[in-house]
Parts: sequence; structure tokens; C-alpha cells
Amino acid sequence: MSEQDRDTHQHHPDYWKIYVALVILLAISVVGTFSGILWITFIMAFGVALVKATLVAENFMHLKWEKVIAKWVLGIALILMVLFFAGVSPDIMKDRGLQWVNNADLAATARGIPDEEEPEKGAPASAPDSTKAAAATQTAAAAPAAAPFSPETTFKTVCAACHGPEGEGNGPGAAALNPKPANFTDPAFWTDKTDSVLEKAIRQGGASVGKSSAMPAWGSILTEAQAKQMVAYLHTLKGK
Amino acid sequence: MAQASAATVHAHEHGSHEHKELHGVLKYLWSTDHKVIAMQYLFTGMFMAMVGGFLAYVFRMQLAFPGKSVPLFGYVSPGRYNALITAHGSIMIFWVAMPVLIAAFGNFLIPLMIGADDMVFPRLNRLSYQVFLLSVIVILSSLFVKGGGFGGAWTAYPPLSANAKYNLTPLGSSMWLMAVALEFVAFLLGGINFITTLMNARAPGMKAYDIPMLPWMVVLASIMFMLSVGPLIAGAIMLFFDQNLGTGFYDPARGGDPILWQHLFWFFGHPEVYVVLLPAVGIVLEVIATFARKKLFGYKTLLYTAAATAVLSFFVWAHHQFIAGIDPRMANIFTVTTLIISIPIAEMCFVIIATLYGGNIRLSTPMLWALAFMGEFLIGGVTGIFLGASGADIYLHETYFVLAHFHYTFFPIAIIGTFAGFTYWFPKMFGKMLNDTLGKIHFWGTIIPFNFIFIPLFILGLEGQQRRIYDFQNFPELQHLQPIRILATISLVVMLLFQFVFFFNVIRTWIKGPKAPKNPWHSNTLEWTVESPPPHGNWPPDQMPKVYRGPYEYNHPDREDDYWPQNIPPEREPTPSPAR
Amino acid sequence: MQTPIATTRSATGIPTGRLAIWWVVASEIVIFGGLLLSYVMHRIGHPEWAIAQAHTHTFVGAFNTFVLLTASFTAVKGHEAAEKGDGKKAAKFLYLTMGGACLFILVKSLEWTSEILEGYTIQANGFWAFYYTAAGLHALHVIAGAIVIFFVARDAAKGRNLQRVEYVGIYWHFVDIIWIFLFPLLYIAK
Amino acid sequence: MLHGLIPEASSFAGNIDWLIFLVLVLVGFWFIVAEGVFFWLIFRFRSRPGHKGQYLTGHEKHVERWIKIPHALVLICDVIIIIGAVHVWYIVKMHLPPADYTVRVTGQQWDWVFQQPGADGKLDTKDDIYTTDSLHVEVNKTYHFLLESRDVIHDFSVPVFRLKQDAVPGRTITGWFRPTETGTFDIQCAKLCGIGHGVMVGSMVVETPAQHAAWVAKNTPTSAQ
Repeated sequence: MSEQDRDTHQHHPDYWKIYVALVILLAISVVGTFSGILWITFIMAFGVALVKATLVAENFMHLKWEKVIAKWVLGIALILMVLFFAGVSPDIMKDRGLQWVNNADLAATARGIPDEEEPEKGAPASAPDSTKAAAATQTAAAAPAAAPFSPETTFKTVCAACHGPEGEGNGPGAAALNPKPANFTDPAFWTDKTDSVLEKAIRQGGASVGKSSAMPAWGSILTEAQAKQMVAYLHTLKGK
Repeated sequence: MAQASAATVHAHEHGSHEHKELHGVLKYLWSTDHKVIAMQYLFTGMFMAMVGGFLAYVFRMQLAFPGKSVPLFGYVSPGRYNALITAHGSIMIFWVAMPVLIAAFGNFLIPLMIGADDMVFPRLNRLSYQVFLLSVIVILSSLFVKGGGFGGAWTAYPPLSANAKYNLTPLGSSMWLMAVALEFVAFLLGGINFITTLMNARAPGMKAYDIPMLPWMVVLASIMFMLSVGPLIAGAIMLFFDQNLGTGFYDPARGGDPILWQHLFWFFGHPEVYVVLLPAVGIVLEVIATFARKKLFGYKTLLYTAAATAVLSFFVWAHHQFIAGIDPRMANIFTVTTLIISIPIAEMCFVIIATLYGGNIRLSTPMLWALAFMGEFLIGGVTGIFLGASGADIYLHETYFVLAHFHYTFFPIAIIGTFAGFTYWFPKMFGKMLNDTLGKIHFWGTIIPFNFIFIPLFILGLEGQQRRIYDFQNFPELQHLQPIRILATISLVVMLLFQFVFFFNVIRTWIKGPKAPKNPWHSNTLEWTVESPPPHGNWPPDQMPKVYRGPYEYNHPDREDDYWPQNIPPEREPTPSPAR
Repeated sequence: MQTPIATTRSATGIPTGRLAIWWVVASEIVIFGGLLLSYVMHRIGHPEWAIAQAHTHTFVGAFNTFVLLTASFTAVKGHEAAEKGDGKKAAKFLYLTMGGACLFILVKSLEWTSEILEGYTIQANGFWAFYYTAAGLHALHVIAGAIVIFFVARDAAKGRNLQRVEYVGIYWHFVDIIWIFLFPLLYIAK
Repeated sequence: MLHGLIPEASSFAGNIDWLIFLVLVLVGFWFIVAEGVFFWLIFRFRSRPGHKGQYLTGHEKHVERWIKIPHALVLICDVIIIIGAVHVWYIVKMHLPPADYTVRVTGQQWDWVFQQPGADGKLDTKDDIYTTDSLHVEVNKTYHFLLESRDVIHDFSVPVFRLKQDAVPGRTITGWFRPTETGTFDIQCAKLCGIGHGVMVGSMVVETPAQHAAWVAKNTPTSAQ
């Protein structure tokens, strides 16, 4: 026991008194929860927690008699946490700001508290995107279904990027991919493929049918019926 | 530290240092001597530098000659390209810059420069290297697992990094995260050791302003690292749970928020770049003071500007996220703080340049590296202002301008600063003198090609070429820039080839280099008062050094030699030495 | 392994061991601070988590807080004994503290199993993800503290390294303070 | 300043280029001064026989002046740059001029999906046109874009417009642009978003009002006629 420690530490407050005070404070914070009024519960809970924390830090950790350098070390860490909270909370805590709306938060909140708002009308609208919050855009979310769905234009605009305009699997995106996208003109492709497997591949992505997961899930753009029409269109490409 | 008790506690130095000497290979693997641990970090860091350099060679070849098979590697698919750039970024920062600059030089020099026989916690020091070695194994093996290495860039933004469905590297991403977390643990353990050693274990008589610059800077860096890495460790735990337990911390559809990770990452990210900058500045200051034979221009100014940079670095993090979806009003605050932090850094550069005034500059290899650090780092610092100004960052964000900017700061730090320190302390570390002409060939062979890599990349950045694209043939507006990319790649290959001059010089010196004297550069600091290489325990227990003056008393009027080592007692009544 | 001369020096007047523990506590503040503040921000952003939070058992949390407070009390009594040089008594108090830690972990595991069986797993909802992560990280620190206390107590019983009783006490009180803040955040702020 | 390197094709491109030029001038001056003094000092005080170093603590008035003055001037330059930056940032990101048209841009793994208002000029109506590779806009018209992402973070970037904004999943971010040059320009994804990040190429086709009307007529989905 090097003697440096002995001379710096003569101060031992009456630990019993502090311990009893802590237990009483704990009881107060628990009782506070029955007050029913939210802000009283908060004041009780966090105020008491702060008092208890200072009691433990001052007396049990002997911060009261510690050199000031140690207080600076802990103080800087706490100040940095306040700074972190100040810089981050405008983006995370709030669900809207200048020029941006956090639809996901709004949707989660809307879904989460059904009793406050009237429950969402009927089946979730076939909005092209599940993250489209009902609250954000009141207009009937126009799915591509509104305009007559033509599998050919959808193939040309969406699928051609990787499968190529004629479906040979040589689109500009194909150069990037390994394994290569499916080649619908090759009869060998069709030998072991059923329509339902193709629909699943289209709507839930390649990985869902054991194929390359580079094929994204287009289910958010194409409904069941549309996927069937797409598969029908793919048949017309066979042997071209 | 600032108000260290004036009369350092002269606890009589009990606690001797004899213990059974390890022998054979065990001496190098299981030793707790701070010098052996420093060598372990140094060689691991240099090996990882070679790995990082090779990765850079591979993807730069792919950029210059897209689609062709790269010699010594093979065909670079987009997935592999992403893994290469992620590994290059992560390895160069976490496994080259930090271990070599903080752990290797810090471990070797802090005890020697403050007159201590070892770090205060030798076994904790050994444990920190072992955890670091484990992180090296995990990151290297993560490149060879099924699905390939993690491909989400060293910033690992979720949801790309949080969901295997998006990044297609289920094993690679978790192993990358585990390796980074282990590296954080290693540097937390090491950091506590460095900070406590400097605060408590100083030689008797060494007051706060007698400590040389390098220990100050390495410890300041360790404090910044320790206080900034906390939130990211919490973020890493959350990301690890997202990757493996299917929680939704960063998945917006399930109540999470991807912007939270960006804030957690960059709250650590920006202090991190100053964590690697300060030790490099410390090395450069030691070398410049010694070879300019001149007292540092305003020791306290340097210390206060370094402290100011350290504090301000916690206020600027969101300048990495101006257009990342944060609230535009926050961007104004962070623009102001970012430009404010450029002031202490600018003053630090002015003070370093002013140190050369009135000097007697000898241009040997370490001095060339230190001066090159200053010359190149000015370009890096200056181009940072373009990116700190939020309006200009709208166009320049995620372009090659950013890439060239941070290579003009990281390269001087991790490569030029390291070579300055390595060539300067090589005689002390290995007991032999490096060949100076080979050193100069290696110097010019690295500096000139370096500028020919990254000045062209500035031009590419201004043309609007954005980062992390494996093949620019898909972008009609960028196809005509191919010749610039080929020039950058060729300069990189030339620079990498010149590194063999360095390896040849080091190995030849190991085998039959001339024996190094105790103080080859006639420097003042305490590490030059022991033999080279220093024995275990540095000084005999009864001859621990005492300090009588500051570390930079060169060309002092009261002395005929142009240097005055710290531990030489003043012959007669010490004239009131002028203000430090 | 003899302690190096460096460890015995104390330029700041604080013994090296205690100075290191203050730095450990500082780094833990920023780690737990990052996690708890992220939770607070999300909790304010998602008022609907109150429904999930209603399923937490406030009384179990309160009892656990009481257990940790008692453990903290015995730890500081242990330090008082060690200060007087009485290794045996210090070891006895430290073993009591370890008992408190084990009780805390036992109560926590029972609480978690009941919640998980009710279906509130870590994947269930944003609140439960933060609940298990924060309380889990804290529980890990309690377990680590208990292990370290065991070794320090064994040494103290033989009268060796008595100053470590204080250092492990400081770490333990910090773990208690984290729980003092975790308890209202997870249990009371419904 | 960037004009030589990349054309300006949108209304606020000029502001951003002006700011980059302002920073270049201020920062370039300090860079040249610092490098100049640096190399001059190395040459002037190189080691020569008989030449001896001086002992300066850095607090001597005549030497300290050389640091205090540049220090203050750098502070002034920084203030100027801050004012310029905040001004341009307000124009581009904080202030939304009234929109002639609104388009919805959705990033998903490895392609952009554009939802443009049809002939009626209103979004989310029957005659909306969905395209995935090109966004057809009318020159000298102010467009608001609602930027969203379906999976990971993407970045809607049109270099010639100096337009760049991250698309964050779960958020709808509104921005604006006003094309001033006709032609076909690159749309890039400027945030790493996985394997196909390199193929997420789109084209911004800026047309004259007549061409645009013709394009809309040709591409309006048949049912909406």
C-alpha cells in the first residue's frame, strides 16, 4: 500500500446515511409513477436519478475529495455528450424539417397509435411504395395500375437495364453482374421454369428463388396481376 | 496536466526493474517491454501498408484499364471493386496510420522522452497489441470469406451495411465491423496507458512545458480518440445487431434511422483524422527542431493551437453530411465551425514555417521528409476549405476532389510523417545508421510521383467525376477523362516501385550498416541519452534521468555547443533561463 | 513481474491506478452516453413506443435498482475497510458486492425470459431493440465487474494490492450510476 | 471558374461556381504566400560553414508580428468565405422558389424511377408518366423534385446542374432546379449503394417547350387520353 494513497484519503462520510437516502429516493421515483400526470412522473424519475447519481459520485466514488483533474476528465466526457445530443437531435428526434419529411416515422406513428386516429381505411392502398405515409400524401397514391399497364413498356423501361431490350441478358447493367442476368430468348432457360417461380422472382427478387440476389424485388412496383402479365410477355420473347 | 503540481512528488524511486529475462523467440512475442511492443506495432503497420498499397494498385489499374485482367490479381468485378476500396480505406486509416503513428512511435518514444523505464501498465500494453493483432487477422480474413469482403466503403453507411440483402456480403460486413471494433478496443487499452504514463510517470524536474512535442501530441491524440470513439462503439453494437439479429436500428421501415449512423460515425470520424494528424505533427516538429538547430517558434503557441484543434474537432463533424439529408439549417452551423477550425491549424502551420527562420538547416533525409510533410500538407489543408464551405460542397461532395483532398492530408500524415520519424529514430531503434543517399533517392522517388497521382485527381473532381465508381465508361460525360486516370495510375505504380529502394536500404543497413552512436543528430531530448538500441528498462534504476530545461534549447547563448540536452545539470548557478 | 519505476511515480498527485480508472470511466461515459442518447432521441421521435414500453415491469426494475444500490454500499464499505488495511473485512464486503451482482443478473434474466416468452423479442419493435441492447450492455458490465471484484477480493483477503479495492469500487459505482439513469429511461418514462 | 471544365446548365450553377472561385482566390493567395515563405526560409537559412542558428523563443515582438498579422488576415478571409457559403447554401438548399412542375425521383438498387406529371402538369394524377432511364424536363421552367429511396441511400446528382442531394430511405426530401440549357446530361448516383452503383446512370433530357409537349403526348399512358 504505497503511502501516496493513505494521505490523500482521510474522508469517509457516514455511508449508512447516504445509502438510506438513496433507497428513499428510489422509493420516491417509483411512487412518482402513480401520479398519472406525465410531467410529474418525468420530474420525479429523472430528477431523482440525477440526485442519486451525484450522491453516489460524490460520496461513494470520493469525487468530492478527488483532485480537480479527475473532475475535468469526467466533465469533458459529459460536455461532449451534450454536444452530441445538440448536433444530432434535430435530425433524429423530429420527423420533419426544412424541405424534408421522415415518412417512415410518420407511418410508424400512424400505425402504432390506432386508437387516437380512426384506423386506416380498408386494405393498405396499393401505393407503389410501402413507405408512402398515409399522412404525408393524402391523394390516392396512383399506382401504375391507374394507367393501363403494358408489360412491354415496363420491360423496356425497367427490365431492359439488365436483361437487354430483347431479353438476351445483355443490358448495360449486365456487364456489372456475375452471374449474368437471365436470357429469355434461349429455349434452354425455359426448360425448368414454371410461371409461379418467375412471378416470385419478379416480385420478391432473385434471392427468393435461389437465383442471384442482384435481381431486386420489384414487388413494390408490380402487383400480382402485373407480374403475371410480365411473365406472359417473357414467353413471347422465347426463341426470338 | 496543465497545472501539474510544481514539486513533482519525489516519491523515492522504489520498485526496481530486474525480473527474469525472456529468451529466444519468446522475447519478441511475449515481452512487455514498451520498445518490443513498439516494434511489433511498427512491423504490423508496415506490413498492412504494403497490403493497402497493393489494393490501391489493383483498383487503380481497373480504373485506368477497365475490364482488363489486372496483373497479380485478375478480373475486378464491381462487387470486388467495392470490397477493394473499402479494404484500402479501412486498412490505411485503422491498420496503418493509427498503429504506426500512435502505437509504434508512441510506445517507443513516450517512456524514453519523459525519462521513464516503461509504460505504467506493461501487461495492458502487451494485451493491447494482442487485441490489435487479432483485429488484423479478422480484417484480412474478411477479404476471403464467401461473398467477398465488405463493400460498403470505410464509412459503412446503413441500410447498405446493415442488410445482407443490399450489400450481398453477409459474412464480409460482420467481420469488417468486428475487426474495426477490436481495433477500437486495442487503442482504448493503449490510449489509457499512454495518457496515464504521460500524466504521472514524468522524470523528476520535468514540468508540463518541458515535455517534448511528440509525447504531448500522441497523448492529446489518444484523449481525442478515447472521447470520440464512444458513440461509434454504441453505433457498432447496434449495427452488429442489425446485421445479425434482425433488429431495425437503421431500418427506416422499422422505426430506425440511417442518418443516426452517419452522425455517430462522423462524430468519431472527424476527431479521428486529427487523431492521426497530431502525432505526425509531433514527429515533424521534433525533426525540424533538430535539423534546423533551432528552438521551436513558440512552444506554448503550438501546444495551445493543438489543444484548440482537438477541442474544435468535436464541433465540426456534420460537414461530411451537408447533403446527406440532415436539416439544411444545421449545415450553416457546421460550415461556421469548420472554417473556425481552419484557423488554429493555419496558425500551427505558420508557427512550423516560422521555426525555420534563423535556423541552420541541414537537409539530411529525415529533414527532407519533415519539410515535404509541411509542403504537401499545406495543399491538403487549403483544399479542405472548398469542402468546408457548404455552398461549394454541394458540387464537390463525393467527387474525386474530396478524394484528392484527403489523400493530401492522409498521405503526408501516414507515409511522409512516418518516413520522417522512421529515418530520424532508426539509429535509436536499431542501433545502425541508414544510408543517406539511398534515403534521398527513396524520398524524391516517392514525393514526385505522389504529386502526379493526386493533382490530376483534383482536376477529375472539378470535372464532376464522383467516387467509388468501378468503370467510368458508363458515364458519357466522363469518358473523355480516361487519359488523366491512366496518368494517375502510372504515377502510382512508379511510386510503389520506389518503395523497394527503401526496403533495400533498411535490410542492407540491418545486415552491415555502420554502428549508430548514442546521439547521432546531436538532439536534446532524453531518448538520445541511452545507448542505441536502448536496453531493457532504458536507464539503470539508480541513474534515472532528471530534467533541468526544455527540450529545444538549440544555439542557446550561454552554451558553445549548438545543443543542450535536457538531462545535463547546469554547471554554475543556472542563469534564469529565458521564458520557455 | 516487478512494477516498473514509472508506475510508482505520480506527477499529478493521483496514484496511477486511480488515474487510469478515471479514464476508463470517462470512456464508458461516452459509450453509454452515445447509446442512451440515441435511445432518448428515438424514443421522443416515436411516441408509439409507449405502448410497447407499457409491458416492462417497473417493480422488477425498482428491485434491481435496490440490489445495485446495496451492492454499491457494500463496495464502498469494502473500500473503507481496505483503507484501514483490514484485507479480510474488505474481501468480505467485496464478496457481498459480488452476491449483489449475481442477484441482479438473476433477476434480469428472469425478467427477460418472461418478456421474451410473451413475444417481446429484440426484433419485435424499435423500443425492444434499444431495451435489450442498453440493458444487455449494462448487464455485461455488471458481469465483468463481478469477475474483477472476485480477483481483487481474493488478493485483498491475502492483504495484497489493497488499493485495487478502491479502484474496482469506482468502476462498480459507475456501473451503478448507469443503471440509475437506465431505470427511469426504460421503465418509468412510459 | 469551372466553366472551362464543365458547362453550367442550371440557374444556381453560376452561384456555386462563383463561390468556388471566391474560395480559390482567397485560399490560393494564402497557399502561395505560405509555400513561398517556406521555400525562401529553407534556402535563406540553409546550413553553411560559419552560419550559426539564432535563439528565438517566439515571444520577441519583431518575430511574433509575423504570426499575429497572418493569423488575423486568415480570420478575415474565413469570415468572407462563411458569408459566401451560407449565402449560396440559402439559395440552393433552404429557399424553394415557386414550382412550375413537380417530379418524384425514387432511387432503388441500381436504377432511378422518375414519376413526371403528364399533360395536366399535376403529379399523382391519372396521366403521370413513369420512366426509369431518363427525366425529360422543359428548359427555363422551375422544377421541384421529391426525392425518395426504396432500399439504401442513393444520391441524385446532375453535375452540369451542380445538383446533388442524398436520397435517404424513409424520408422525402424536396429540392429544386431550373434548367437553362437544352441537351442531354448525365444523372449519376453519388453515394455508394452496392454492386450496381456504377450502372445507376440516368440522363436528364432538357427540351424546348415544343419538344417537351410532343414527348409528353407520345408517352402519356393510353388510358388517360
